[in-house]
Amino acid sequence: MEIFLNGKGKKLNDDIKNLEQCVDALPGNNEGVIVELNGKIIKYGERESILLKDGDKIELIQFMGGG
Amino acid sequence: MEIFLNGKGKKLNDDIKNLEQCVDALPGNNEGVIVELNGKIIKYGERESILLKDGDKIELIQFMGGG
Amino acid sequence: MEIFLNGKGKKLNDDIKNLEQCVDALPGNNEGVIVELNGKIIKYGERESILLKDGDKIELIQFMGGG
Amino acid sequence: MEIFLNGKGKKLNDDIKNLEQCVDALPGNNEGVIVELNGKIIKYGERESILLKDGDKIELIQFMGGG
Amino acid sequence: MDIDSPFEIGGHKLKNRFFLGTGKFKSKKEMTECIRSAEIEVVTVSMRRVDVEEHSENILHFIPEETILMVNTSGARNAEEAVRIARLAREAAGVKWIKIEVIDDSKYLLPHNEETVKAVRILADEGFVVLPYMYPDLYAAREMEKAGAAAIMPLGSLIGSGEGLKAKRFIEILIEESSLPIIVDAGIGVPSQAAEAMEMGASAVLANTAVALAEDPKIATMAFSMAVRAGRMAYLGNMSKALGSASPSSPLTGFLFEK
Amino acid sequence: MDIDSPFEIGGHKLKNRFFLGTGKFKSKKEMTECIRSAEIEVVTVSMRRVDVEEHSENILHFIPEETILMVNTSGARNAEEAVRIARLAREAAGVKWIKIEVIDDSKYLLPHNEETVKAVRILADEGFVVLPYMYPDLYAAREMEKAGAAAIMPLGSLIGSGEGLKAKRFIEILIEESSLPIIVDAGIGVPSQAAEAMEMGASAVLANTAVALAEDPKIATMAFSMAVRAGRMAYLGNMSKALGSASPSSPLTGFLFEK
Amino acid sequence: MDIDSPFEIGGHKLKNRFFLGTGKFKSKKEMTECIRSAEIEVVTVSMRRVDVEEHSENILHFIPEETILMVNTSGARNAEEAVRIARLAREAAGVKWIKIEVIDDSKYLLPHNEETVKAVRILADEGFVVLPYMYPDLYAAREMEKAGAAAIMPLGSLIGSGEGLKAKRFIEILIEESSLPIIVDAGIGVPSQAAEAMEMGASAVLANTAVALAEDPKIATMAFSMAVRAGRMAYLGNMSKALGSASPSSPLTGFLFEK
Amino acid sequence: MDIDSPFEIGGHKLKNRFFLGTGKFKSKKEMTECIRSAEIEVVTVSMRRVDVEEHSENILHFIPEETILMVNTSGARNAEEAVRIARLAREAAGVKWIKIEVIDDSKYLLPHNEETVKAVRILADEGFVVLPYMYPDLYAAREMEKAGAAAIMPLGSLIGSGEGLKAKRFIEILIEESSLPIIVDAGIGVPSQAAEAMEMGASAVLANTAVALAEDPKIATMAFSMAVRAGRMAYLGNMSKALGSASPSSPLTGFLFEK
Repeated sequence: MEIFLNGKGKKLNDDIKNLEQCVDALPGNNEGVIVELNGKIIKYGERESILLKDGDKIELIQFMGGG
Repeated sequence: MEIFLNGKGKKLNDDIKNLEQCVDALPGNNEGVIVELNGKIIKYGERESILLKDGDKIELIQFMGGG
Repeated sequence: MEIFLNGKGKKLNDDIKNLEQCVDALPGNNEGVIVELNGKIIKYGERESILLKDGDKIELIQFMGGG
Repeated sequence: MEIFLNGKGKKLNDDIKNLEQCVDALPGNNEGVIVELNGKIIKYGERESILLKDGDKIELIQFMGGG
Repeated sequence: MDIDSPFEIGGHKLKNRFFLGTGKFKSKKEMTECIRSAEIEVVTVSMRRVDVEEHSENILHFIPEETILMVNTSGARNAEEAVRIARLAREAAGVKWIKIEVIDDSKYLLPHNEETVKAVRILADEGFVVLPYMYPDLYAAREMEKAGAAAIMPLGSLIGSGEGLKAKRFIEILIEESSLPIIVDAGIGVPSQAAEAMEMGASAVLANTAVALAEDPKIATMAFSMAVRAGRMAYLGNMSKALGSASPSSPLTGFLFEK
Repeated sequence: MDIDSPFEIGGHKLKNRFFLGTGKFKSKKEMTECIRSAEIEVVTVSMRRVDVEEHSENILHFIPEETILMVNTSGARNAEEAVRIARLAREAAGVKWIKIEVIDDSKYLLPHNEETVKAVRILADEGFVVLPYMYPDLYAAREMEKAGAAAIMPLGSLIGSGEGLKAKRFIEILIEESSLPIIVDAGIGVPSQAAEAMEMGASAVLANTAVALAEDPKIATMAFSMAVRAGRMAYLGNMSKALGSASPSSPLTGFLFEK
Repeated sequence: MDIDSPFEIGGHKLKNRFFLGTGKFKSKKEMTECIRSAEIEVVTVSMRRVDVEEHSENILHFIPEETILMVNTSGARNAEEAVRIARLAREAAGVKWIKIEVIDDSKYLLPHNEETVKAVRILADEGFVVLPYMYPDLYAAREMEKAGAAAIMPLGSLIGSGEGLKAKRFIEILIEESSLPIIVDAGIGVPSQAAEAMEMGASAVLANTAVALAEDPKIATMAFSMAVRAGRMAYLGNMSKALGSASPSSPLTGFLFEK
Repeated sequence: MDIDSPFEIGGHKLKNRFFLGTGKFKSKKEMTECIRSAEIEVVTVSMRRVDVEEHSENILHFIPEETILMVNTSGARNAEEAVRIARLAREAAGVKWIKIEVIDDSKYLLPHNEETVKAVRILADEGFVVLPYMYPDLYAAREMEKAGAAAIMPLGSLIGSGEGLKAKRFIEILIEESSLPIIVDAGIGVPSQAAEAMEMGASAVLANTAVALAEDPKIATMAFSMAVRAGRMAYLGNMSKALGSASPSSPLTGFLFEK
């Protein structure tokens, strides 16, 4: 399956089915990250229940320093 | 007949029928004055042909110094 | 005897003979006051031993608030 | 003969005897130049009559742009 | 370098970069003399209700025919009123140049950019040459431009205050970013302030109060005209760069009395 | 109001209140053109050792005869050296006007008031018309006056810095307190600064670096001359009073669209 | 006079009138120390895309729990984007305080008032505590207030410029006219500028660059906190009145050596 | 970086860089509270003729014993009078610290540098710790140093005017060039001005009028103390560099909503 992650195309392994798996598979600590799927904010608790499909647009957002 | 001239009620003499007569009857030199009748700008040439009626609102405007 | 005290002429009582008596005779608390006699600073301890004479110029100076 | 010209030592040809000859011998147009000899200003008309001697200090000064 | 290179507004090539307001003059005759003696090319006038009890001369008779008449919409509190004034001016005297001035604040008399943009759009569409008086906000300046403004007139400081270029940093940005002529209007109290505006690259300066209330308005007009011209020359010649450190104007080296 | 009322220094009535320094010009011809085109009445020149290896034209030939020549004592580090330069100038070309400039600080090039006063005293006694370049200190200005100065020339800011009137508050005091003409010298980088000095009541302004290093010195000279004149007019007409609050230039009352 | 009288935003009583931005710090630990040592009550953070190739710590772990988190909408070019960021922040961490920052100009980074007002309206309706970063325009400030802003944050000068209060005259007007707290944000480079903003009557000051890039950010935070407090005291005590003329602090009359 | 690093004058290590004048206070008790609450280390007092008709308390009883007493020579019009006052102060109370203040101008109350230098020389020779109040002239500062001054006290602006650092450009030069501590004295009306002086690198600031005439002098003293400390920190941390151009404090790249 191929999705768009933060604007770039990305091939997912076949064992990644839902949003939670997708986020967990990323390197780095993804705690505190918020997810937009196709422009819609996804609540933390709903990630597991959302199955991904080809062409999905995922945005992963986090807090950072700013003025 | 009673009209409103520049915001104030004013009784007109009976011989004043149209807009031109009304303007000419004012003291002072009214050359260069432009007329609004009930919110509508009246062209100079049309003043004579416009008959006044009770309650008409006339605004007389002129140029003056400004920055 | 007549002296000049802070620029003004002043008659002294006959029982005032020395500088200390002169200072003590003034109204107000004269603690912290320094004395110039004829342009010369007088040490505190010497006041008693200095006899006054007619026409002496005495300046009494004190500290006050200033910036 | 060796003199100091504007702070630097300089050997003069033997045919240079007086101040006027010395100034004329310089390259460049020396019109408008004023001369100090050993710290004393020399009037224009006196240059010819002043004979140079070994060790004389000559300053040649001119006007230039300034604010 | 052509120090007299004109700038163009509404198809007119303007040489005199000092615009004059006509308010507050002690006499109309004095005003005329100011315009004539300094060869002012653009003047502003405003409109008001006739005082029906009293004779009042038509100010237009005192403005030389070749002078461009720019009518301001002074008194308007929103776009609609500004548009109405502009149309009255056109009907009354064929006026084409409008200075849009929309003020809805009776204390500081600040221009209302948003309403001003609306009026610019309507009047530019109707064929007016529109010059909005504005608060120097970059985004608003962009809107004015898109709406069809012929030039923009940011305030230097509060109207009539004589405080000069309190908004200097922000007018600089307008000058750099806008492709329209920038005419600094309001707050200019003395010639040096007008020169400073021109040195920054403004296309022109407008003043009124400082001239009309001067002891001798004719001399004041000349003073502003000259200062504007001086500032323009400095701008064209890139003179505005402070060094910030000392540098001798006379040669200090090789001098007379070295020890 | 006579905007051309001259001021007097050393028996000369001067109309042009912009004085020009002659240092740093790219060519002497250009300098001449500046003087001629703006009808400059007073110029400064300095003196230095001849470069004995090289031909150098006499700058005096490039200064119109009717122009007053003021020789500065640039390079002098004390009164004695300044006096020596003045005497050389007199011998060389009959110079009467001396700008005393004593600097003993190679970084900020600030004038040394105490030494300057001494030189003023000596040279005024010898019949020179003496104009001291000075740091704007009220007491020093009084000394200059007592010593026989014909005018005083306080710095606006550091020489050649173009920073304008950093000493403004203190020059104002000199203008108010001194009976001598005040000529602001040094630090004037753009015409608006020159106008500002004149608006304060200075009698004249001198510039050099800002003109000589301008892209077009002739235009720069004209710009300064006009700005100085504009500032003078403003001063004569008492124009310099900022109100600090908004005040309409168009009538706001009795207007059109009352609700 | 209660120099510690708090001001209220969004139901919180705030005592510390210095707000700190968290961008550009060399380390998160340093940032935490700054917040703790100066007892900062409000900090700003921003949001961005995760860098999927690299581990990055969650900045929220470095902000003390009692500190109010205000998320700015930095990066937004219009109201819609600002709203989207605000909602993300709420979902991600329950954030309630939003600093609306809409910038559509990559050179001067000026805030876009019109888009900002739109975002204020939407987010205030959704229950956010909304603090718009804005260009100091009186009419826009009124709109912000009507739209439900909890405070307004005018710029002092360009973001990150350190130029201080270039918009001073216009911020003064906001302070006088608006009933909302005014928090000066952007351009504050040194403590004296922060003190000056408070002396004018601002309710608080926000800085970031000047602290984060200081040699020692902890000391810089303390310096700003103290200066803000000092300026506040001066405001409360009506200290800001320059006399403009000399007046002795020591008695000069009746003194010692009269002649 | 040690933000509490003391500076030394006359063998004393001083930590508190805010000096307080004692004139014009409504009550002596209030003055004492100001000194105590802000832990002021140096205060100035002056001297005057006793009023022989009236009781007057000795001000020294209201100054904490550990506070350094600096007597100013206010009222002196020349060096001789200043010396006389200093000697009286020593005899009266063993005073060692003298602020030399020689003023011979009753309108602007400007210090007379030349007379001041003379007094410095005499009193330094007699073992006093001498701090001359002076007009900020580089050459005079050098003379003060040679004459034995322990520190120099240039004016920020006219005494009691509250105009702040009108002489800023010239005080900067003193700070850069002098090896003595620089204490800015006179004209400081609000805390931001005191902070600004310290940011430039002044060693300390003295104020009097602004404190004594404040609605609440105790709060004013605290405000100045904090502002002075804040400015000191900024100086030590090299914070005073304006960039002059916009620079984002939040990251603008790689952000959310790229198109």
